[in-house]
Amino acid sequence: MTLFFVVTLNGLSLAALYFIAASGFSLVFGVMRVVNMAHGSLILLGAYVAFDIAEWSGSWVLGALAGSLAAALAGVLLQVLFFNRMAGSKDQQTLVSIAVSIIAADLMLAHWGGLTYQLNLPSLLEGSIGLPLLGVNYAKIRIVLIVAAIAVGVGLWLLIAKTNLGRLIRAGVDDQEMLHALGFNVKGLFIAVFALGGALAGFAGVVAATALSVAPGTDVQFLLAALIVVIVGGMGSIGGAAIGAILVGLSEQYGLVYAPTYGIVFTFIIMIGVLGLRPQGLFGRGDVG
Amino acid sequence: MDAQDSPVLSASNVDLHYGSVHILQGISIDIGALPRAIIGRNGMGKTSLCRAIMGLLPLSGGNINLNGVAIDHRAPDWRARHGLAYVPQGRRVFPTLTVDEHFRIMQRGKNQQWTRERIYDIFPRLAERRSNFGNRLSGGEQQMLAIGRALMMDPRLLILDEPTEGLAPVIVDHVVEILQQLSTEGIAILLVEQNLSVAAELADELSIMVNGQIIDHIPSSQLLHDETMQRRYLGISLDGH
Amino acid sequence: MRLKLKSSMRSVATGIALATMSVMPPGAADVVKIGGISVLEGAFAGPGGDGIRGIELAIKEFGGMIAGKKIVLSIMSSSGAPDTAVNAARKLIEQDGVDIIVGPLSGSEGIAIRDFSKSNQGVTFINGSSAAQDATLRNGSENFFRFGGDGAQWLAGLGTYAYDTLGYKKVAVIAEDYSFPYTQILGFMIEYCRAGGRVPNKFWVPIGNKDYSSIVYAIPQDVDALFVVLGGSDAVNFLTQYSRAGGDKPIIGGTITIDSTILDAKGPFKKLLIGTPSGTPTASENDSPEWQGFVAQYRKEFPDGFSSPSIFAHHYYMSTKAALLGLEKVKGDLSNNHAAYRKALSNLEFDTPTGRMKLDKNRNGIVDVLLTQVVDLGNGKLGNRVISVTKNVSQTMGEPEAEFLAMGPVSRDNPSCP
Amino acid sequence: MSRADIILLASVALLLFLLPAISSEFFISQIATRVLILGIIALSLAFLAQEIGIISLAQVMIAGIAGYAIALMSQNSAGLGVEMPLVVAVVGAILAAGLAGILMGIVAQRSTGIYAIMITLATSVAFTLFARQNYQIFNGFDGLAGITAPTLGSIQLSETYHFYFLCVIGSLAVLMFTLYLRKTPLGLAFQALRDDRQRLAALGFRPQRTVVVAFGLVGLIAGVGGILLTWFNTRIAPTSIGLDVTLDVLIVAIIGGIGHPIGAFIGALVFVLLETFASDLIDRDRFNTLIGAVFLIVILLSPGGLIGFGRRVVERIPMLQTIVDFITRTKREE
Repeated sequence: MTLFFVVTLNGLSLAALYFIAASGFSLVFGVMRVVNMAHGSLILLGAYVAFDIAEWSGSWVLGALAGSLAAALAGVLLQVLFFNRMAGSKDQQTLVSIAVSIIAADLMLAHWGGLTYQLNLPSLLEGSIGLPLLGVNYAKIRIVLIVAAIAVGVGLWLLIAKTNLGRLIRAGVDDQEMLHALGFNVKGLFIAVFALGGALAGFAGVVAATALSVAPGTDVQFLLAALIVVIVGGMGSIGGAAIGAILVGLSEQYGLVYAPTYGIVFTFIIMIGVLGLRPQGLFGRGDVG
Repeated sequence: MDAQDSPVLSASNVDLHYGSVHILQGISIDIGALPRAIIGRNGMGKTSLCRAIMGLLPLSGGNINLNGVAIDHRAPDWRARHGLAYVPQGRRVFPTLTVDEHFRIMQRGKNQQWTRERIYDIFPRLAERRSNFGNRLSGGEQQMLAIGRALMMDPRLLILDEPTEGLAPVIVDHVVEILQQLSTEGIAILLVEQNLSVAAELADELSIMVNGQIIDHIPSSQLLHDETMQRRYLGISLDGH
Repeated sequence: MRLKLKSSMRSVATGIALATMSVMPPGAADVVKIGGISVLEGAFAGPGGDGIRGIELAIKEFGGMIAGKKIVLSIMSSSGAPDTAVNAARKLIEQDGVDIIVGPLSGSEGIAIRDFSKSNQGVTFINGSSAAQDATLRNGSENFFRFGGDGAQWLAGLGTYAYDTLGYKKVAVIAEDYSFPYTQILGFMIEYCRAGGRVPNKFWVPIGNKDYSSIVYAIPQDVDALFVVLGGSDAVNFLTQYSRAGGDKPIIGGTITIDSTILDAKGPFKKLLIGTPSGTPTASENDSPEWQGFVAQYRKEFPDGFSSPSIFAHHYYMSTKAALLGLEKVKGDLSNNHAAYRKALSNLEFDTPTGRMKLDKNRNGIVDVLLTQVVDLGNGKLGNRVISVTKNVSQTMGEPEAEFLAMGPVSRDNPSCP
Repeated sequence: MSRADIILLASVALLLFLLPAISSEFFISQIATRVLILGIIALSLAFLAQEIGIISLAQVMIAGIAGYAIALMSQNSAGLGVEMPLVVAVVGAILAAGLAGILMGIVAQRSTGIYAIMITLATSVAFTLFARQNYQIFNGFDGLAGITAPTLGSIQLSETYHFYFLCVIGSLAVLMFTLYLRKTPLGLAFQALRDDRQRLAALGFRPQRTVVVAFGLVGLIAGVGGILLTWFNTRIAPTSIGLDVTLDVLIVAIIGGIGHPIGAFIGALVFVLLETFASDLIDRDRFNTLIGAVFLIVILLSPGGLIGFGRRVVERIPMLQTIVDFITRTKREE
């Protein structure tokens, strides 16, 4: 029984990581209707830059800031160089992002090599704490992961629901042209959205590099996780992404322990099941074409 | 146009193409202190003219001046920040924003003449519905919201595209009242309408638009009482729409 | 040979069609063409790139010439998947016209190339670092040679050491679920079980899994140590999570778990590896002058390489060197479907950085294996210290061949001693 | 089929049959043959996308099911499955792919847009992972090897040129099949489905059933590709049908454009040439950058894929336009 609870906790903390990875992806999709397949590249870039800066400055916090900032800048570049120029064609934007992700993976390999990178934990988060009742030790970082995901989720919700930027983002989704005619620079707004999505991706990379590690291939791995999470939950819904992440995280960890051989298939079966019954995902709006 | 009036907006020889269709053909119009109304049937180019003035459609010829300065190369947001406010056909309020949020995004600072409070004063109905989302409002409420958010730009010129379309008569009267009041407060108004009586109530002279051209300017009182002329120019009667 | 004639007859047309693409060095008679296959993209790009360094090192050692002919090298990347390795080989053979192929990198690729070699008698295949047992043991191919031995051989001595010297009576296995770890686990268990050790649990982790946190808690408390056969970021993640959850069992590593491709990785997990015993032909702290000379050469040529050549660099180097030594022996004579050349390779005996090398009758290397332990070299650098050497490890791990074969092919459940 | 299509097909057939006379063995086996196989699989994706407006990332998996089926019904290295007579094995494998297509269609019948892409992708990944983990049927990660194209009488189909001609025949067959299908009432129902699901229902078709039928039919096409692919590689493994192959096929279909069935093969040609020669054109370490850059350029310059690009070129060159006009005029006379 203890094992079951710990595995559940592991599933939730993995879900937390997936949620952070998926939140930026979902935000960009929700606002811009762009399926940004280069999201995984932004995650990996954030992790690499964070490592370099943390190594140079000796500070995890500086590294995390730099990683998020670098990914935000890359997100802005994507929007300015490509997506902005082809606003009409969603399919084309998706394809461009695939091409960009191929190039980005190769260039990052050229610069950072094929090695595995792991970020030093801030000493505050090192080690484990005893879990009451269960009598086992549990890694602090994984508890922090859950807290961080909740913070990101609540922060995003507050941003969208309560701030002026959030209102403008919603207005921009509703009627871009009208917002333009009311005196707002819509291009700038969308650049801000991409910067935010990129920063979230970069932060996800930092978290992944701290809790686990990153290497070539991490980009595809997290892109796939983000895709599944967001699709199961419903594109563009932050709450949906949270539910999707929990489903995926739990199924992965239960599968690993209780059905090691075929457990890895479960996640995808869940996804097929959800989409078969609810084609727009659990919390998706039906207007996605 | 009165002689002492230096126009807020002046369009001369405006041409506009959509694909190979020549939508606006050499339109010239000046808008000064007195409200101007353009009437015409559907598909005559009225909405295109509004959008062209707002910068939402590119001109293929002619030019538009705002306060004597050419604005042809300016983007819609620049024009909005420099005195043009647009109340589009169909209202186009934001469905996922509440009434209050519509006004909040339009807040800029202390020097704003039109504040949230002032809008709620002239549209008390909106104050009651301040936390309703845009898609949960009646047509009349949406129209007030659209006018209100436009006013928050502190415009020199308000461009209204069929603001009374689909509204109950009592609401129509209210809208007209508000527009008259705004005009007396010094806001220039360009009204595009199919509803002859509304246009006539607001403006002394009506410009008639047919097939992308303004073919005549007729005093309102004259057109209101001449059914033959109404049918000839507009194919409409007083009872309107 | 019909194949070759046809292709030269058509080469004019090809030259026009593919003018910008085809590589046609002048004076084709005076060159010997070697193709290299390794993984240059994705998760294996680090190891794969080091393999290519090994090839280049060997060619450089011969001054780019062999038996009076210029060596022309063509490289193709595979993705680590069998099909892509075969396609890479086809391209090297049919387009670049190579005579010899060195590669591939990973287990299943090796088996695919072995199969492919059977229908390509005009070319000689020399394995890179692929280490699945069956590539040579069962169903071998006359023109497929593997000088580096397989993954089981690399762990010779480890099982006995774990039971006798370290006194571990029970060990749990954590490994990725495919053929290379199967082979390594056989190499460990064949000795360990015979010595009296028990392996009650094997935790097979699906390829691509990155979060080991739940495996960590599923490991029973009554084992004495963990035998971990994970590479790259998988090893990093497992060790980190095990330690952060408060796990304190000693670790025994698979060959790739303690390879320089991991020891050079960046991050705090590295201290968790210190003290880990394992087996490998390549250990950074091997004092033999042959190895030290090799390391010096490697460092000089590739300052941006690993701090010590990885097993991939070494194996590709050794295989390329074997290919060239064989050519030297037959004076570059590759006539008659390489008949003389292959005979020379089969009988080749030469010194490598990791000891004297020769092949068994299945064309599989009989290798010297080092029992090693990860040590802290200071400045955040890790290395492998040599505990002992097992000379002349055969593919059957010293067992009679018939008995060894009777155990059946390796799998998740074979061998077993719960 | 329209006359324009017949003229096009005949010239393509002529070109393909004459190709061995003017190109190297390498070009035939490594370029042309692979182009045709990849083209067939991409065609099953492109056809579905064009006719019913759904992008299915399950087509590689469906090809793989045919591949596994033919492997299990032939002699293979793992000794799994039951050896069957050739005809049974081939027909069985194609039908297995058709059945897999129907099942995929049933699962995805209500999905459109990005969600259709994702449900097919999930199914494909699930199958691939299952095959990788299962040793009893699929022989796990290593898959099934030693599967050679059969010998018909004295003709050894595994020989480079014979196999090439087999692929040419297969390609022409699926091309004719798709061109024919477009003109049938079913094909028209597909297009109605793409344009407006509601209207299709008003016409008396059941939209979801039409989706299932379409998936089944393109499953047959993918099945042909899958058998050829397995014979070509002489093996099938989970990595042969994995995520990167799936994305490759998507890219091929996109480069080709989805305007005409032939586009899939043009896309495949560009892709295979790039993939094969990128490492010769550029410092070998950075070949993926080159591949990505070319895709990027193709996408940015020609939204309709190379077929769309071709159309625009034709419009610019009067002589070509005259020829096209001539052909399309004859089409109108039919």
